[in-house]
Amino acid sequence: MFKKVLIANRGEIAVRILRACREIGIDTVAVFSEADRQALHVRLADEAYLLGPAQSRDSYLRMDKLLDIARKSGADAIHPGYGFLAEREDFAEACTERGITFIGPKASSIAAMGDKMTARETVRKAGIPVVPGTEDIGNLRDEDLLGIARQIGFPLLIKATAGGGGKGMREVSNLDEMPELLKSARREAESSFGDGNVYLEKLVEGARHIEMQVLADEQGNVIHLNERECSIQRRHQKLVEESPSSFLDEELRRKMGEVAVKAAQAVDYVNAGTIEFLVDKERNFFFLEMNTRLQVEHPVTEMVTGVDIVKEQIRIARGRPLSYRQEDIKINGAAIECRINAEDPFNNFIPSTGRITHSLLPTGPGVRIDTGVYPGFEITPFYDPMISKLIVWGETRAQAILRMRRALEEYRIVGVRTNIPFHQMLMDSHRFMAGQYDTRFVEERFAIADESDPAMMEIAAVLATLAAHQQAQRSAQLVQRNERDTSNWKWVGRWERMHR
Amino acid sequence: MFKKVLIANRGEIAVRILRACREIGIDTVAVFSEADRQALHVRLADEAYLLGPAQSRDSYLRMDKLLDIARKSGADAIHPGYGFLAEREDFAEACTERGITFIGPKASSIAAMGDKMTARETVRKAGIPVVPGTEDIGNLRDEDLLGIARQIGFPLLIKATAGGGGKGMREVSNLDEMPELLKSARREAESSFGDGNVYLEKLVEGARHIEMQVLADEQGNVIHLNERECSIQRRHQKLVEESPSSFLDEELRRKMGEVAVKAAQAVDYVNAGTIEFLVDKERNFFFLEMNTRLQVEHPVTEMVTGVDIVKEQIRIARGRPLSYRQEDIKINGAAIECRINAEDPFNNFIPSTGRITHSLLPTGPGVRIDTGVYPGFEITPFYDPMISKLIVWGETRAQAILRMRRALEEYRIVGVRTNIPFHQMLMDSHRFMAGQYDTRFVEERFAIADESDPAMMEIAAVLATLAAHQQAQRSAQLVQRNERDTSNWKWVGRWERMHR
Amino acid sequence: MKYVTTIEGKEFTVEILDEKHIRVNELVLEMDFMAVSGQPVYSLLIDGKSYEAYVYPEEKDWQVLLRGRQYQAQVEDERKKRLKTAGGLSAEGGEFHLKAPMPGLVVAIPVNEGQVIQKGQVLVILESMKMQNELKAPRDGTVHRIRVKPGESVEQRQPLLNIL
Amino acid sequence: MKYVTTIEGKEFTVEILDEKHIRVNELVLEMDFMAVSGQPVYSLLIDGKSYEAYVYPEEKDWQVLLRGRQYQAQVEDERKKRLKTAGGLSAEGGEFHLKAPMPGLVVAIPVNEGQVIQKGQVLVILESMKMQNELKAPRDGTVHRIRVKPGESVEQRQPLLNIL
Repeated sequence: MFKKVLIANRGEIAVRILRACREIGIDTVAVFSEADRQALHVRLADEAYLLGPAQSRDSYLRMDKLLDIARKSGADAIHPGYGFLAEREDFAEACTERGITFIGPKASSIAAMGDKMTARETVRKAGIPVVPGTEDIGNLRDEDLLGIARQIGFPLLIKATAGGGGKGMREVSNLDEMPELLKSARREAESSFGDGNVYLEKLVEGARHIEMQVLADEQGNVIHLNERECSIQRRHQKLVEESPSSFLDEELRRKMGEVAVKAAQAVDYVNAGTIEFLVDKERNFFFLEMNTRLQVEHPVTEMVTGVDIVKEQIRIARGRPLSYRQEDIKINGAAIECRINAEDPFNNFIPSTGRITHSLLPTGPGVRIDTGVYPGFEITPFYDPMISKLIVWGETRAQAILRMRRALEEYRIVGVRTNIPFHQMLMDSHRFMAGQYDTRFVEERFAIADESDPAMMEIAAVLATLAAHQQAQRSAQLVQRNERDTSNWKWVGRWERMHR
Repeated sequence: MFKKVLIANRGEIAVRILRACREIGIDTVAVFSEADRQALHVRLADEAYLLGPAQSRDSYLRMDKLLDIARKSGADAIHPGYGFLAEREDFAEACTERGITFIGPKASSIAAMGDKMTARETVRKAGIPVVPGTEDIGNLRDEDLLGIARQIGFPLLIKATAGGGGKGMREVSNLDEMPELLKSARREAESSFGDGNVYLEKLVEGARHIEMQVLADEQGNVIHLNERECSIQRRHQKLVEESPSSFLDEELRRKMGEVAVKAAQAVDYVNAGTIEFLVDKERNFFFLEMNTRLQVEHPVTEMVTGVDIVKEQIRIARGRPLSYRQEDIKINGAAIECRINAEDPFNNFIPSTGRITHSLLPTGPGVRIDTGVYPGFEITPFYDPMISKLIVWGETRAQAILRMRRALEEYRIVGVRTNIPFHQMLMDSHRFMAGQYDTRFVEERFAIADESDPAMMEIAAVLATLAAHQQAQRSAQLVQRNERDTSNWKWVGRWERMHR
Repeated sequence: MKYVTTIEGKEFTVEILDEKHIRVNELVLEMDFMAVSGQPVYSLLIDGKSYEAYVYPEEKDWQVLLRGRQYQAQVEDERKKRLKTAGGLSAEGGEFHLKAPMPGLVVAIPVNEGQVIQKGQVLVILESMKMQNELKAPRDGTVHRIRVKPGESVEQRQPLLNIL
Repeated sequence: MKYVTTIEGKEFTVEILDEKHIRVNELVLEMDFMAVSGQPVYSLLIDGKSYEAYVYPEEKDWQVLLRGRQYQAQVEDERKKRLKTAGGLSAEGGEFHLKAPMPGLVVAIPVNEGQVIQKGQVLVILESMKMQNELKAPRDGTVHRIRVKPGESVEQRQPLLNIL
């Protein structure tokens, strides 16, 4: 049974895993790039080792260095988190070869589900419905894909075979624009996964993205922890997740849960995984893909089921049976997660970098924050722009929405721009409140409101004027002081007093 | 039904109440003393009004000003929080007279329970066991008390009739020391409550302090939300609270709950209240007093029952029936609260004042923080030294303790000294882990450990040396720079760059 | 001091009377304004109402993030503004400089120098934080000078191209 | 630079070799030391182990709060310490000044000038934050000079009395 876990990741998920280890009493080894020396996961870990330069390919994607650090530090298990090497079967394989427990599924399950085309075929054979699309396996050339596209019909999606997280995904509305989009999808897939291979899938209109969390142990027990509703997306990136989904009834939930368990069994799955489904307006559901790792949005499931998914992952990896049977899993209340990103919602959601000079976290009842940053930390352009995950729990979905509004209003982040205003407007939107949305809602039917409340505009004007006035007065004082030719020493003293 | 609530309090509890109001959609009016202009409750409220100078008697205890602000702002309800005016029947009365809803019990219930001697008599008549002690009602002179003391026997407790929170409480072990202790108890009671009246109670040795949370509506429904274990105290101040108590079994829990409901009914109680009991080694329980208000430690109950007690208070005050029946109340997992105070555990727990220059909150799964401070805020000597309440939830008590350890280890507060090290050592103590403690545990059988781990001492030595070395180098540079006679303007620029 | 502050084309006259009083559009208001914990986060109490906003200068304007909305304010000394207007100076128009909002890699520049472009049209695709970000034209105009090439790495605020 | 650092009577010789290396009691260690977010909170990586501590000077000592324990360290330049020891100077003993740890009201002074007192004996009772706080003697000694009276309000760090 392993005693020391190397966490092959960074940011909030590294901190999340570290916390689970600490609460179980397992030592933690953090790794960091040169840009992350002061990151929270380094500060909180028992041990921490430098991987290399900031670029992921020189640090967090370096299997050789990770395995070397595991050896050096005596870590006997590795948790990959999500992203980076989490879904690389060669990494899982390499860990196993060296006698290091990989906290995740077997390499063969990763391989079976990692190649999205193979995965579609595998589950289809197990009798699970899949979205119509490419049915071949292997590297398809653009000419082939253009032919298949005509058969599937438009609109359709280009997806990276090695994909995940919306990277290398493109929507195509007609044949003409397809060659150019194939090129850019392949380029993005190549840069994200080192694999430019893509496949096609029919775009199901008005569909919702709903996924089922599964847990499976080495004894062959497989259970599901119900669903997460992830339809609030922008550019195929999830922004808000909920559990339960207001779109499912008990019957559909049970059916999808059963299918999810079957899909996991089809690849002999062990550990935590997620089956993503598209659910159309008529409540038909189709297998999309399986994520063979911990998901960003796992906390909403934790908040309504009480199950600590990361602790359960560790338990499973230690060879123990699941702590829960299917009938132990109940949905208690409702949870919502907002991903707080460093990006500017008033300017096309362009990522924002810089130092977080100040922040005030919303706290109090029913609020959870998972983050890897703190005031003084710098958001760099090297990694994804997520600052934190804000998760709330309420006795009902309505109460969770009201609590999320309250939490968003309290949240202050100074130094970078954030998408908090976007989330605020979303929580105020009637369609969101009514649960009436699909995966296109944000891009097609939701806009950052343009008209301002005149009373608020006046307050904003007063605030700007007072701040400008204060600044003008301060610079006037500075000039006066300088003219008095105060000695440097006095100056420093005064400056220190001013900034105390 | 009221629409705007004035919160007649400050600090974490003002913020807690404000959050509940906001989540229900009720406007909030904050009040503040001159020392609290930048306090969090002022920053977060919809409206905020100055009460007066820093001293409580000139601000938070000024009924006239509070009622005046309520009138001016159009607040049609007042939530008193805890402390200050929360248990003053004249304040509840004055609100009612002005047509303002007092979010709490009727003035008559406060009066019946507020005078601790009257309360003892009232519940005794209802057939509830009380701790042996003074049986008369009214102002007793020292001579009378010395006589009664002889009958009760030593050790005994002097308690403030108007008391609460350990203020004006003294332990007496023999008759000789009693006159001096009466004097100091009366002085503290006078300064805390404006009432120097005291009474006596036998000191039950080896007892635990366990309280039951009750909720009662205007329709006559009374339920309890199970117990809180509050035996971890220092100088009669609670430091750590838990729910459930590891000392109770289902049978005793049910009995104490029934008695608590009966005690509330004896004074025709409405809204949230707490019945405090002493439970001796043989599991006999005695009524101590009733707190006719929200308790500091209410979050542990919220975390295991899922009931939002402050929202329920508002609901009750609006004349609605309780949202729960007794059979709806279940205990889910275990919760622990640590009160994080600005005080020095290595120096006799002396309060520490100053500006919090930096803080890092523990976050993640199962962690809740209720606080009224933030980095940059100053802890002044005018109010109680509580910085925050750190509350954790776990599936079991053991998991909650492990999570609390993790959270305490993450928590950083720079600028004032805190009792976090005390809590860390407590969570590591075998007796606490085993649940083997009573109200004297902290003072009599727990000590801040004296022996240091030699390896940690070496690390501490390295840290001190490196910090000292860095400081020495920096001042050397400063002198050199000064010698170069750089102009003031360049200086400021450099200084700014250094401190960015 | 009297200021004219413009937000979304609407002018507000704000006169600072003393430390605790201002006049806004002829109405005298009691107020209390202060920075919180040494940051550009300001707490404003105005006639009892409590507001908190993140206020900071950017280029020549002031940005105000208040209750989930971002306002761009031009604050001008009323006297100077009067003079300027009298002189017929225009604050509008002129050249627009597209700068990199973050460090990144220029993936594509789907416009050419001299090309007439419309508001919202994509000018540069910049890869950063593993995402492709489209930088769009804030107004109609003509591409004047392109200063970078596809494949080039750029620093934050580095000029990419100009629009006339 | 070579330092001798004393904690709880135990001496540690710490030599700073360069930015990344130190020698502690003859053992060369690789380390990385930095202040976090401009605060006296330091992150130390030493031979892979990660430590974080709050380190700040107080009077002539350094306070280190590390993993829930408070350490008081005297850091001395090894050369100066050697000279001092050779000259027979003692760093111990001397007068102790009891200062108010916080603003408050002096409630009682249960000792008199000239009184012989023991370590742990209550010297002053100070009311602050609505609590009565007992200020105790840190060592045995004699009360030398009492500078305040019961009923007097005192500021933080105001001298209350001396012990010889």
